[in-house]
Formats: sequence, structure tokens, C-alpha cells
Amino acid sequence: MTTAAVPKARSRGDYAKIIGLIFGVLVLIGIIYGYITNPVTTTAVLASTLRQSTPLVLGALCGLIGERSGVINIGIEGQMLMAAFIAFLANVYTGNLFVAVLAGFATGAVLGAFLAFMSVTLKMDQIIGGTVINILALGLTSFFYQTGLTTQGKMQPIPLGPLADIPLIGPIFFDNPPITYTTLILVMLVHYVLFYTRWGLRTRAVGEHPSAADTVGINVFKIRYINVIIGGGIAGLAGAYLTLEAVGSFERAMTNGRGFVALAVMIFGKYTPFGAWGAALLFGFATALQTQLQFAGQLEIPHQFIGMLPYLLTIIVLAGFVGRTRVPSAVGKPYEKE
Amino acid sequence: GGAAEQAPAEEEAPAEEAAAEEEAPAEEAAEEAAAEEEAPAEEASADEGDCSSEEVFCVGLVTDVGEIDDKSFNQSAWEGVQIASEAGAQVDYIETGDAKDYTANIELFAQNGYDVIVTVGFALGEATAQAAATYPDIDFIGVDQFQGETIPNLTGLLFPEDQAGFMAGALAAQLSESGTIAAVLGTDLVPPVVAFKEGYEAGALYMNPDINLISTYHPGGLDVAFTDPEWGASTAKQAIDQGADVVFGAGGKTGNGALIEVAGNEGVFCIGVDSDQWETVPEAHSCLVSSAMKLITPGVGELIGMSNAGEFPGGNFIGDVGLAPFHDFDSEVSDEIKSSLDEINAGLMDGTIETGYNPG
Amino acid sequence: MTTQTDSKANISQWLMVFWRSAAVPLVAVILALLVGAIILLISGANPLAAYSALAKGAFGTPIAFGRTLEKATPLILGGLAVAFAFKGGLFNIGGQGQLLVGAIVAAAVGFGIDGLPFIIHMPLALLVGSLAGAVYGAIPGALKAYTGAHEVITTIMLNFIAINLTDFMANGPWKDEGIVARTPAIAEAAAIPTWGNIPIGFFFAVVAALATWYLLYRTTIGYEIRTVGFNSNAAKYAGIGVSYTIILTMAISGFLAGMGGAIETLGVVGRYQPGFNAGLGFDGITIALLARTNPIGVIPAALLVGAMQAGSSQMQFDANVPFQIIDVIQALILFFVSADMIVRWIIRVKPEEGEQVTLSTSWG
Amino acid sequence: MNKTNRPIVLEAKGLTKRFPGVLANDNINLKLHQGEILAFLGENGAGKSTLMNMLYGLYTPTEGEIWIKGEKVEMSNPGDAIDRGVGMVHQHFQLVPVMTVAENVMLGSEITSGGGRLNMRKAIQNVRDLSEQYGLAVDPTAVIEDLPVGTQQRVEIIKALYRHADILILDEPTAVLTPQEANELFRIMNDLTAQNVSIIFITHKLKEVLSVADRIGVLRSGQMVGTAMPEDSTETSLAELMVGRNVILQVEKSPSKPKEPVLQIQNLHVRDDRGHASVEGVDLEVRAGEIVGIAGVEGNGQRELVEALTGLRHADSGKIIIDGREITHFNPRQITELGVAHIPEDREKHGLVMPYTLSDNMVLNKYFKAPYAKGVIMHHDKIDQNGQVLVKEYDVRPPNIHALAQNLSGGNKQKVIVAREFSTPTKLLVAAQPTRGIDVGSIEFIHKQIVAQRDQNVAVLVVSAELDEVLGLADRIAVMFDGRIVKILSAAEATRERVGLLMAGSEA
Ligand SMILES: Nc1ncnc2c1ncn2[C@@H]1O[C@H](COP(=O)(O)OP(=O)(O)OP(=O)(O)O)[C@@H](O)[C@H]1O
Ligand SMILES: Nc1ncnc2c1ncn2[C@@H]1O[C@H](COP(=O)(O)OP(=O)(O)OP(=O)(O)O)[C@@H](O)[C@H]1O
Ligand SMILES: [Mg+2]
Ligand SMILES: [Mg+2]
Repeated sequence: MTTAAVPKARSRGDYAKIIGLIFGVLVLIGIIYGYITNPVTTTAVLASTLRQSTPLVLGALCGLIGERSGVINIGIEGQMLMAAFIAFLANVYTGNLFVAVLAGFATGAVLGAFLAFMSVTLKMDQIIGGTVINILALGLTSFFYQTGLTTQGKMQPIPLGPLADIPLIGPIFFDNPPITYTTLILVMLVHYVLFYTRWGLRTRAVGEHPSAADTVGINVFKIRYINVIIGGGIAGLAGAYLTLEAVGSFERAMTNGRGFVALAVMIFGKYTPFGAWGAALLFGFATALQTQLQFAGQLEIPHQFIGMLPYLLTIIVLAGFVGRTRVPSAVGKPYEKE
Repeated sequence: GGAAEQAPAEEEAPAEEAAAEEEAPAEEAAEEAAAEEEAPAEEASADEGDCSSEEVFCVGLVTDVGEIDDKSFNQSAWEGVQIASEAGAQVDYIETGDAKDYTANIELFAQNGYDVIVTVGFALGEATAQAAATYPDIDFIGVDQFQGETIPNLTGLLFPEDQAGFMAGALAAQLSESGTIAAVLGTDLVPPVVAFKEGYEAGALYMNPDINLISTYHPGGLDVAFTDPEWGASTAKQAIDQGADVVFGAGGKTGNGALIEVAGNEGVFCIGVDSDQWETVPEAHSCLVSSAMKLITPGVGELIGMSNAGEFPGGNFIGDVGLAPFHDFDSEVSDEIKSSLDEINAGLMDGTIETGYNPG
Repeated sequence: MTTQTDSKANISQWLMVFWRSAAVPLVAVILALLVGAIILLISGANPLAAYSALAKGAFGTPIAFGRTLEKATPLILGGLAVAFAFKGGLFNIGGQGQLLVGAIVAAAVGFGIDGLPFIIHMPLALLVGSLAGAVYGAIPGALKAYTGAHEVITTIMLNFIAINLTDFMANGPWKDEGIVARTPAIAEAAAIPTWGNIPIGFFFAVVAALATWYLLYRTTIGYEIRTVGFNSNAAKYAGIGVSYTIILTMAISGFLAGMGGAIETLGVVGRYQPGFNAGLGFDGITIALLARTNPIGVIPAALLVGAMQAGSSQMQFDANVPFQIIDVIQALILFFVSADMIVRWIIRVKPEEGEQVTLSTSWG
Repeated sequence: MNKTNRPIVLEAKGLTKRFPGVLANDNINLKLHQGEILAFLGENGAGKSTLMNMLYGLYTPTEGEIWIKGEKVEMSNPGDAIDRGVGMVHQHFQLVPVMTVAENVMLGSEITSGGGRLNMRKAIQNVRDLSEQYGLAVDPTAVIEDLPVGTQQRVEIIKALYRHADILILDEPTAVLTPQEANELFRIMNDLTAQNVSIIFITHKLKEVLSVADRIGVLRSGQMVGTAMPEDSTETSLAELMVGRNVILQVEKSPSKPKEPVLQIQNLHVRDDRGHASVEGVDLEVRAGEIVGIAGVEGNGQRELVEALTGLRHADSGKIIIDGREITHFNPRQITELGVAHIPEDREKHGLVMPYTLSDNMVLNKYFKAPYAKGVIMHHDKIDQNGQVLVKEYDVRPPNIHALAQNLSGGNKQKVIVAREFSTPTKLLVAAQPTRGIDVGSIEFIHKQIVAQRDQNVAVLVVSAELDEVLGLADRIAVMFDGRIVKILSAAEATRERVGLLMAGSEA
């Protein structure tokens, strides 16, 4: 009896996938066409796409590791900013970029621990916890930052030998600075850990149904703490990316809302690493594209409208193809043992 | 006031010591103290003096939204004020956190009997004009504030940024081998930025009519347009990737981001803006061939001097603009380029060369 | 037993209730100031000088007090916008965008029309501005109701779009003559006056807070909004139009934010000028959380933060303490107010039944 | 037979559990012998789950000792209990809905192949073996949320067996099971005891206790009020022991006097959430003054049918007529306004707003009407009066209209809903699983109310997986199978056996 229904059962979700697929194919064709007609620009735009997406992907990974275990993290912005600042100072005073990256990671992790303390131990509302971190980071970094500190430069791209010479692909994927490579690896690593390992299974269980996990002897609090801390570290990496790889110096409030965009990217990507990566690339592409359109200067459209491109595109794709995102059931709820 | 009690506290934390310390918060803190207080440090000496009295000459500065140490116009103006403090004036500044506080911040100085008040940025124009009307005995200096009608105790310090931009453009066009040059800009909500851009493009075309110009404004609002170095950097990279070999960074910290990015790319030049950024952005030394300067510091210093001497002009006062020294690149910039720049400079002065920029 | 003892009992009860509701915030603020003082000491500044200057700048003179109220006004409305959406189970991060739209549209009505009497022009500009905010807020509502697009994403994106939109208008169609990007000044008749040093706009905000409370807890609309917020399945079962309610909630939320922007334009700035409303909408989130999404609680929360913002210049001038410190103190206050566990443990006050709020429900 | 001579595997000495304000368990002693089935009875909120949660290391006792297999144990979390061979199937299933059976089973004791990588193949194999060994018929790769509750129940048991539990605690396992599923469960329980597994079994259903238990313990408001042997107990004696008063277990009702048809369903087709046809051409009529019961194994379209009737789900085709008006495409509000009361199947999901007070919950179906509201203005004094009256009339505990629904026991939650739905003038009452998970006392009460409605000429449609309930209440019984009504019987011709067969799909 059910079989009869199946064809008609093809719901919005299904053909949204199909449209999404078509959309993807069109993008691909567009890229190839662009590459044939104007290789230099196309490569430039795509390279910029990856670059713009990097802090967003890292931020989104931070968010989803936490939320998969049931803890909302809207403090990504603050974690990034504080980490960017400390990484910058470490770079200034040690001059060792590796140490600086570690400092950034550690800073993010510490703020992660603070968030976990607030939302797991104090059972504070998780949205408040994240907001506290955002304001605190903004205040402290602006208060303690002073100019005149100069770094010993920033991380430079490391071409991966022959790979870097592959046309189109090479310059985009295989000629990047370290944190960008790390990001690409992290996307795959997080995906693997989340869906193929014991830790991932427990994390998802805790995020969906903590008492079920508890009743089989899993320590819900421990899992949440560790996830949120590691997530914080990854957000810290995003901060380090800003000061050590993208810019090479720090400025007050330099995250400029990227933490929040990362949040959007995470939900957009349906709480999956590759989804988030895709969403971030889409956003980065739109940003690079709007710059390119201004470069070209041909269009008569006022640049503010070109500037809207990334945000409009996000909304359209979200409303049109992605639709409702299933949020981990236990997210936002402190776990009460008794 | 508070600064006096504080003076000792600062002495205990000189910057060098602090730099030596390792343990993070303490060190930041000490550094902060040292840096924060360079103003009151001087102030402390003259602080006993009460500004409303005849003997004591007090100069206050109100920044535009942002910090005093912005490596940009706030900082340049403040340095101008400090010239006066070397001449014995008592100086202090207030950083504006919220645009709606302009008036209140100006009032703070006015109420305390300051003799000269410097306000930085076109955005303070309205508030400054009102204050000037309310306090006829105080001289006001409005950086980047065009004066429609003349108020005797208010002088707008203006700069023909388009001319500085024109020179920068001419330089860029001649340095470029690829025939593509770029500009990474703040936002067109700020008139001087527009002037720099228009001038830059005109100057480049003047030198090489078929030069390929790629320039872009930051897509965000005023609150981010000048404080987004990452956008500046990735935009510069995007320009370099498609052949630009000279990049003009004109947009506060956003522009600085672009300069630092260029520095990492072999054989690409960068040009700074406002002040000689050789001083403010050392990270960019490897590419910074020059800067399109508007000499705020001397301009402010000069006007304060005039006020002190009782010869305050009022109306609009046009400050100097020009290119910063080439520093390490002096050898790389050929003599014919230099001479052509001199000609252009002369032409702009006597008006035989027009930048073509005229604000509405 | 006599009425005497009754009234006694009532008073002591009343005091108890007051203590219960006020104790935690009070102690939280004190703790926050203490920690702030430590940071100030580390930075080599003098906390006492700083705080007394802060207080002076916030309450020292009638003018100062007026500015505190002026600062609190958009914070109240921004806070209400966020709090209201939370009640409907929605997280409106878009207050900033809705506020900007409200501000510029109010300006347009303010300078666009002239010859109207004050009694019509000012209210009209205020209303149209607020409605513009409502429309802008309704967009993410509709997107959520009909496509399921998560409002956290759409409101963030719409904030950016609003900035581009307003910048374009202020630097294009609605640009004042001269080189500065801003709209012309609004007509006299459109301006919200001040009463002595007291900005009338503040009273509008207070009325809005009371109205919001009444709407939420005394009307069927509020009952429906809260029901959808808590359990949309039960709402459907009860015959409530869930989609419609979601859109309505976001529209009202946007209306409040838009009103905040409109009052800024008509009562403070006198025109729309890019950059003059930066960050107001985001402060709204802090306020709403400080008030635990209670519409009435929003008022004291906004006054507290407003006072700190108003006093920050004086603090710089007298004590040479950079204004960024107030962000730090705000964060600490929010922390201690919310980490009431800690505070209650210190002062031994038990929480009341059903006191806890869970904003995070607005996530799933 | 008596197994009290066997070794004691689990013993509680003076166990006490205090919650803020509540003494949930008060000095409880119990002994569980190897291979026996010890049943626990008690009203909602009597303390059964609390006691079990302590034995399972989920709650830490306020006082008292727990001995397992001769040694005194201090358990800080369920892990400790699991290590000692204790397994528990919780009243509210502890399964992750979005995960597969295998994932749920191995969760916490995962099979990994180096580097923490999950070995799904092995896990799936293990689950297969277990379900074959105990005849549990579970597909390891199925996703939990797609499974009927009965199967989920078996997954919970596999979870315990997978952990080699030889002491098994079952907290209200049959509350959500159909008779067939329940009997299946009892067979499994017997197999297990035959293999020396000891079982504690909690239920509200006295029949079951008498048929499977070796010994019976009864809790009342936190105290052990007595133990009994099934052979010398009757349903009535147990009910009395449990509630503390004598309870009438059979529904007392006069023969029905059906009048004009109120509800007419014609060739109705409805899809389920996944878009699969679920109700396929149902025709049914309910008249004023009669109770029609729909019997059927869960998942045969009853839920979709009820949701279509009440406007929560839209019908593909066919007609629904109430009181002569076609309402097929009406929304829930329009339908309620016609005088339709609805006791929803899932009280927590549809029936109540948990963070609301009782009085707010009790106007969910009429908050917008006078006297509770005039225009958009609500009148809370009226709303509270309404609450007061209903709380008293329906004996909701605690009788505090300002208490939050989330702190009520299931029994009392259900009473709140019943009170609300019965308090408006009604033409048609649709009651889905009206007594699920509720103690005999409350059941008796709710059944009385339903019959009372009928006697006031309300047309009543009762949907229940509880065969006894349908048989006890209904004047006519419609058996639903595979989305269709396979037969309609009069109360007289409906015997347990006959209906049971029809439910199983075999034409009788
Ligand atoms: N987590 C808790 N917090 C506070 N009190 C609780 C908690 N759990 C149970 N109680 C109290 O303990 C009493 C016993 O609850 P318990 O769940 O054991 O009842 P029960 O016998 O399982 O009821 P039911 O038959 O409905 O399952 C309840 O009446 C309640 O007052
Ligand atoms: N977190 C809690 N706080 C206070 N009381 C609680 C809590 N959890 C459960 N209780 C109490 O425990 C008692 C039984 O809880 P439980 O959820 O087992 O009720 P129930 O009757 O079993 O519900 P159901 O019939 O749906 O299983 C109720 O009286 C309820 O008030
Ligand atoms: Mg129970
Ligand atoms: Mg229970």
C-alpha cells in the first residue's frame, strides 16, 4: 500500500536536492566557462573565495562541534576576536608564528571552557553565555590593545610542489598558507570523527538525547565540556588566521561580525562539516564576486547593491533550496541529572 | 583632576620594562598604562594650571568615532596638538565612542575653559559649528570640515585630497609594468576617500590613458569600512592575482590591511594614504613606495599657533598635500618619474592641471 | 486576627518579594564593578576616580541625567524587540537592521513633508518609521513561516542588507546638498522635543515597554504568541495560526526596533546620518538578556547600560580611562546577573517557582 | 511457583529518596531473587520510577543501602549498575530517535576497530544474533523514529541483553504496547527468567501482574504498603491495596440510546508524515449518545484518522461531516467551534503547554471567548475561576492552579486535559488513548467522565490500543487494520478473541 504513495511522496526536500544539484552543475559550468574565457580573473576570484571562506568554515566547525553535543555557541565572534588578539601579541613578543598559532588556539579553548562552565556547570542560558563572551572579548581587546606593536610579518603560502601547478585547481587549493590547509583537513577530520568514531557517536547522542546517553553510563557533562573546549580552540584558529595569516596585524573589533556569519553558515550547512564548507564557499564566492564586479566597474548599479550580493544570495539559496534545518534536539537545554 | 593622582601610577610602568615582562595580562596592562598616558604624562606637568585662567593655554581634541591611535587622521591631528604642548600648552583628548556624543565631548572641554578645541572629521562639522556659536571665546579647529559661511572662531582645515591622489596615481601609472593598478578604499560615505579615489584615477589616466584601473570600496557601513583589514588584504590579493602591480590603500585600517598584504608579494608596490605610512605601518616597508599625504599634523600645529598668537583666521584653511618620501625605494624610482611628478605638482599648484574632481 | 497584622504581613511579604527580585541584580552589579575595578587597577588606572567620574557623567548634572535617559531610550526599544521575539520562540538578531530602516524612513517623513503641524507631523514620522521597521522585521518572519529558513541566518543577513540600503539612500536619492552623505535635517514640526533636559522620547520608550508587557500577558494575541513560542504543536491543536503568529511576532519585534531608530532620528540626531546608529540594535540583545526577556525589566537594564554609556566621556576626561572598559563591565554584569547560582549562593536567596527563562528554545 | 528460596541477587535496605519538597521514597526494603519476576504497582507519582532509578544508579539514595549479588554497592552513575549486570528499560524510552537500532544498542559500549573507529558491521551482527537468540525480531539498521513503539520496546531490551544484564528492570513497559505486543513481551520475559535473569516489572495493569508476576510489591505515596502473591490476590484486592480505597474496575454504563448521526466519515484518505497513504477509504458514523471505539494495533492509521477529524492534518480525499456540515478542509479552530472536543494521543506534544500554569492550560480551547476574553483583552480572574472549579471537580493533584503543567505527573496531566475538553459544550468527543500510562484510580475516573458525556447525548469516538478499554467503554467497536475499518461489531458480539484476530488482520 505504501509503495503506491511513494512517487507522490517526493516532498519539497527531495526536489530541493535536485534543484540544488542543477544549481551546483550550473556553477561548475560557469566556473569552467569563466576559466576558458578569462583564466586569470577566474582563478583570482576562486582563490579569493577560498580565502574569504576560511574563517567562516573554522567558526562554523567550532559552532557545530559544540551544538552537536547540545551546547549553543553564539560566542564564536568573541572567541575569534580574543584569540586574534592574543595570537597577535604572541607573534609580537615571541616572533614565532607557530607559538602564536598555539596561543590563538589556546585562547579560544580557554574561552570555550568558560562557555562550558557557564552553560554546563552553572546551567546558565547558553545564549547568554555566548553573549557574555562576545561583549567581554570586544571590551578587553579594545581596552588593552595599543598600537605601535608590529609583528614579524605573517604566514606566507606554501605551494605543494607539482600539485600547485595544476591549472585552476593548483593555485586555488595547493598554494595556500598553513591555516588554510589546516582548515581543509579539519573539515574532513571533523566529518570523520563525528560520523565514524566512538566519540562522534557519543557526541551526537548527547546532543540529541542526553538522558539516553546518561542511562548507558556516558558522562554527558564531560562530553559537552570537551566538545565546547575543542570547538573554542578551532574558533581560536580562526582568530589566529585573521591576525597571523590574513592580515599580519591586529585591529580593534577586526572580526567585524564574521563570528555571526559563521553561525549562519553552520545552520545553513545543516550542522555538517561539508555542508558548512559549502555554505562558506558560497558566501565567500559571493563576496569575491562583488569585489570583482566593482573592479570591472562596468555595471551602472550603485556599489551598495553589488555589496548586498552575498547576503541576498544566502537568503535566496536558504529559502529556496535549503529550507528548514533540523537542530540537535537537546541543544540549548542544560542537562538535569535528577 | 583624576590625571594628577594618577601620574605616579604611570611612572611605575615604563614601556620598556613592560615589553620585557612575559606574563600576558600584567604586561598588556602595563603597556596600556604607558601608552594610554602619554597624553596625561605631559599633561601632568602642566596639570596644576587651570585652563580658564589667562596664563594657561589649553588645547583639547575630540576624535571622530574610533581611537586616538588610529594610525590615521585622529592620530595625525593629535600629533599636531602635541606640537603645541611642546610649546608649553596643556593638552588632552577625548575618544568618541558614539557619534551622538560629539557635542557632549566638545562641551567637556568648553566647560573646562579650554582655549582651543580641535575636532577631527567631517562628521563633527555640525556639532563644532554649534559649539563655536555658543562659545565665541574659544577657537575651534575642524579637520576636514568645510565652512559654508565664515565664523571668526572656527576654522575648517581642508585638504585637496584629489591632488594628493592625482600624484599617487601618476606615480602608480609610471611604476606599473603590467598596466594594471588597483585601489582598495574605505567607503564613499567619507568625502576625502572619494577625493583620493577620483584624483588617483585621474592622475593614472593622465600619465597613461589606457591604464587598467581596478578599484573597490568596502561594501560595509561606516562602522566597519575603515576597520576591516582582512577585507583589505583579501581584496588586495584578488587584485594582485589578476595582474595589479601597484596597490593604493586608502581606507584607515582597511587600507593598512591591503598594504601589509602587498608587502608579501614580490615586485608589487603599495602606496599609503593620509600620513607617511612608512612610520605608521612598518609591516609594509617592503612595498611602500610612498604615501598620498594630507599634512594634518603641521596644519593643526600651525592653526593652534595662530590662535595662541591671536591671529586665528576663521573660515576655511587649506592645508598642504603631497607625496611622502620614497624611503628605501628612492633608488627604484627613476629620475624621469621624479621629474614628471615635480611637473605635475607644479601644474596642480598653478592650476594648469585639473584633477577633474568637484564635490557636489 | 486583625487587619493590622494583615497589613503588616503584606508589607513584609511585599518587602520579601522586592528583595527576591531586586537582590540578585543589585549584588550582580556590585560584583561586576568589583571585578571591573581589578581590571582597572591592572591597567594602572584608579577605579574610584573612574567610577565617580562615570557616575558624575551619568547623573552628576541635569544635563548628564538627560543624556542617560537619551541613551537608554533606543536601548529600551532594542531590548524590547529582542525580548518580544524571544517570547514568541524567535531569536531576532536583526534589531540593528530594523532600527536602521526605521531611522531613515522616519527621517524621510521628517524632511520630505513640510507644512504639517507638530501634532500630526511628529507622530506620523514616528509611526511610519516604526512601521517600516515592522515590515523589515516581518520579512524573516515570513521566510521562517513559509520556507522554514532559520531566522538567525536571515536576520543576520538582513542587517548587512539594511546597512547597504540606508547608506545608498543617504548617499543617493535622499542625500542632503553638500558633500556629506546624510539626509536633510527633519522639519521642526517632526522633531521630538525635550522637556527641560528630559528627552520626551524616553517616555515613548517606557510606554512601549508597558504596552508590550500588556500585550504579552493580558491579551489573546500575547497568549497566542507565547503559546507558539513554547509549543507550536499545542498552538496548532488550540487552533492558533502558527505561521501567521510567527510573522506577527517578528513584525511587532521589528516595529519596536524601528521605533527605537525613529526616536533617534526625530529626537536626537535630527536627520539620518550613516554611522550615527551603529551597534544600537546589538546592544538590544544584551539588554533583553539582562532583563531576562521581561518587558518591564528592560527599563532598568537599559537605564544601567545607558548610564554607563553616558558617563564614559566624563570618565575619560577626569580619569583618563578609555571608554572600552564599560563593555567589559557590561559583560561582567550580564554574567553575574545570569549566573544567579553564584549570587544566590552568596546572599542565600531562593529562586521563585517558574522564574527561570530558557531563551535557547528559540533555537530549535 | 515460589522462587523465594533462590539466592537473592538484589536487595534494598531502607532506601529513601528526598526531592526538594517531596519524599519520593520512604525507607523501602525489597529483595529480588534469581530468576523471579517481581512486579511493582502504584499510583502515578507513588515513587516507582524513583526507586528503580536508584537501583540503576541514576539517582543517588538520600539514605539506605543497595546490595547486588551479596555485596554492598555505591553507584555514582548507571555505568556502575551496568557493570554489575543491572539493565533497565525506562518508562520514557531512552533511545536516540535519529539513530539506528545498532547505534543505539552499542552506544556507551561501542565495538571499535582501532583508533575509536566504530565497527558497525560487527555491531549489526551482534544485534542480529541477540534478536534471533531471544526471538525479538528487530532490524539493526532501522532508524528508531521509524519504528513502532512495540519494536522500540524490544530495542530497549536488546540494549540490556547486549550489556549482559541478568537483573532487568522494566518500568511501565506495557503502557504503550498493544495486547499482542504485551503478550509477546511476557513470553520474552519468561524465556529470560528461564535463563536465570531476574526481573523487576512495573505496570498499572493488574491483569498483567496477576499473569506474569512471581511476587507483587505495592507502593503508595513513597512507601511500601504491602507485598502479595499473585495466587492469593485479585485485581480488586490489588487495586484497593494500591489506591487505598475500593475501585470499580469495570466501566458501569447503561445501554446506549443512539440518536441522530453527528460524525459521518465517507471514503476518507489521509497520508502520514512521510507522505505514505495511511488512512485508505474509511467510512464511519458516530451518533449522538453512543460511544464508538476504534480498536487496532497502533500504526494502522488511527492517529492520522483522528488528526484529520480534528483538522490537524489535511485529508487527501473523502468527506468528513459533522452535524451535517462538511468540515473536511476546516482548520482546528473552526472544528472546535462546532463543538468538537479532542483528547490528543500525545499529551505532552499537543495537549499541554508545559511552562504554563494549570489555569492557563485549562483555557487553551476557549481563551479567546467570553468570559475569558472580551475582544483581545483577557480576563485572568475569570480564567483562574475556571481553573479553580475544574481542578476541584476533576481532582487534579496538586490542586494549585498556579502550578506549572510540567511538574504534574502523567496522570494529572491527563486529568487537566480531560477537564478542559469536557468543560465546553460538546457535540462530538474524540478521545485518543485517553488513559495511557495512568493508574487505575485515574482510569476509573476518566472512564466515568466519558460515559457521563455519552449520557448527555455527546457522540464519542474512543481510539485506544488498550483492547480492554475499548471493550469496556464502547457501544460499537470498529476494528481498524491497514488503514481501513475491517469490521464494526456491536458490544455484544465483540469478544476479546474475535477483536484480537481482526486487529491482527485475519478476517473473522
Ligand atoms: N526529578 C524529580 N524532581 C523532583 N521530584 C521528583 C522527581 N522525580 C520524581 N519526583 C517526585 O517523586 C514522586 C515519585 O515520582 P515517580 O516518578 O517515582 O512516580 P511513579 O511512581 O513512577 O509515577 P508513575 O506511575 O506515573 O510513573 C513524584 O510524585 C514527585 O513528586
Ligand atoms: N523535574 C521534576 N521536577 C519536579 N517534579 C518532577 C520532575 N520530574 C518528574 N516530577 C514528578 O515526578 C512524578 C512522576 O513523574 P513522571 O514523569 O514519572 O510522571 P508519570 O506519571 O510517570 O508521567 P507519565 O505518565 O507521562 O510517565 C510527577 O508527580 C512529577 O511531578
Ligand atoms: Mg514512573
Ligand atoms: Mg513516570
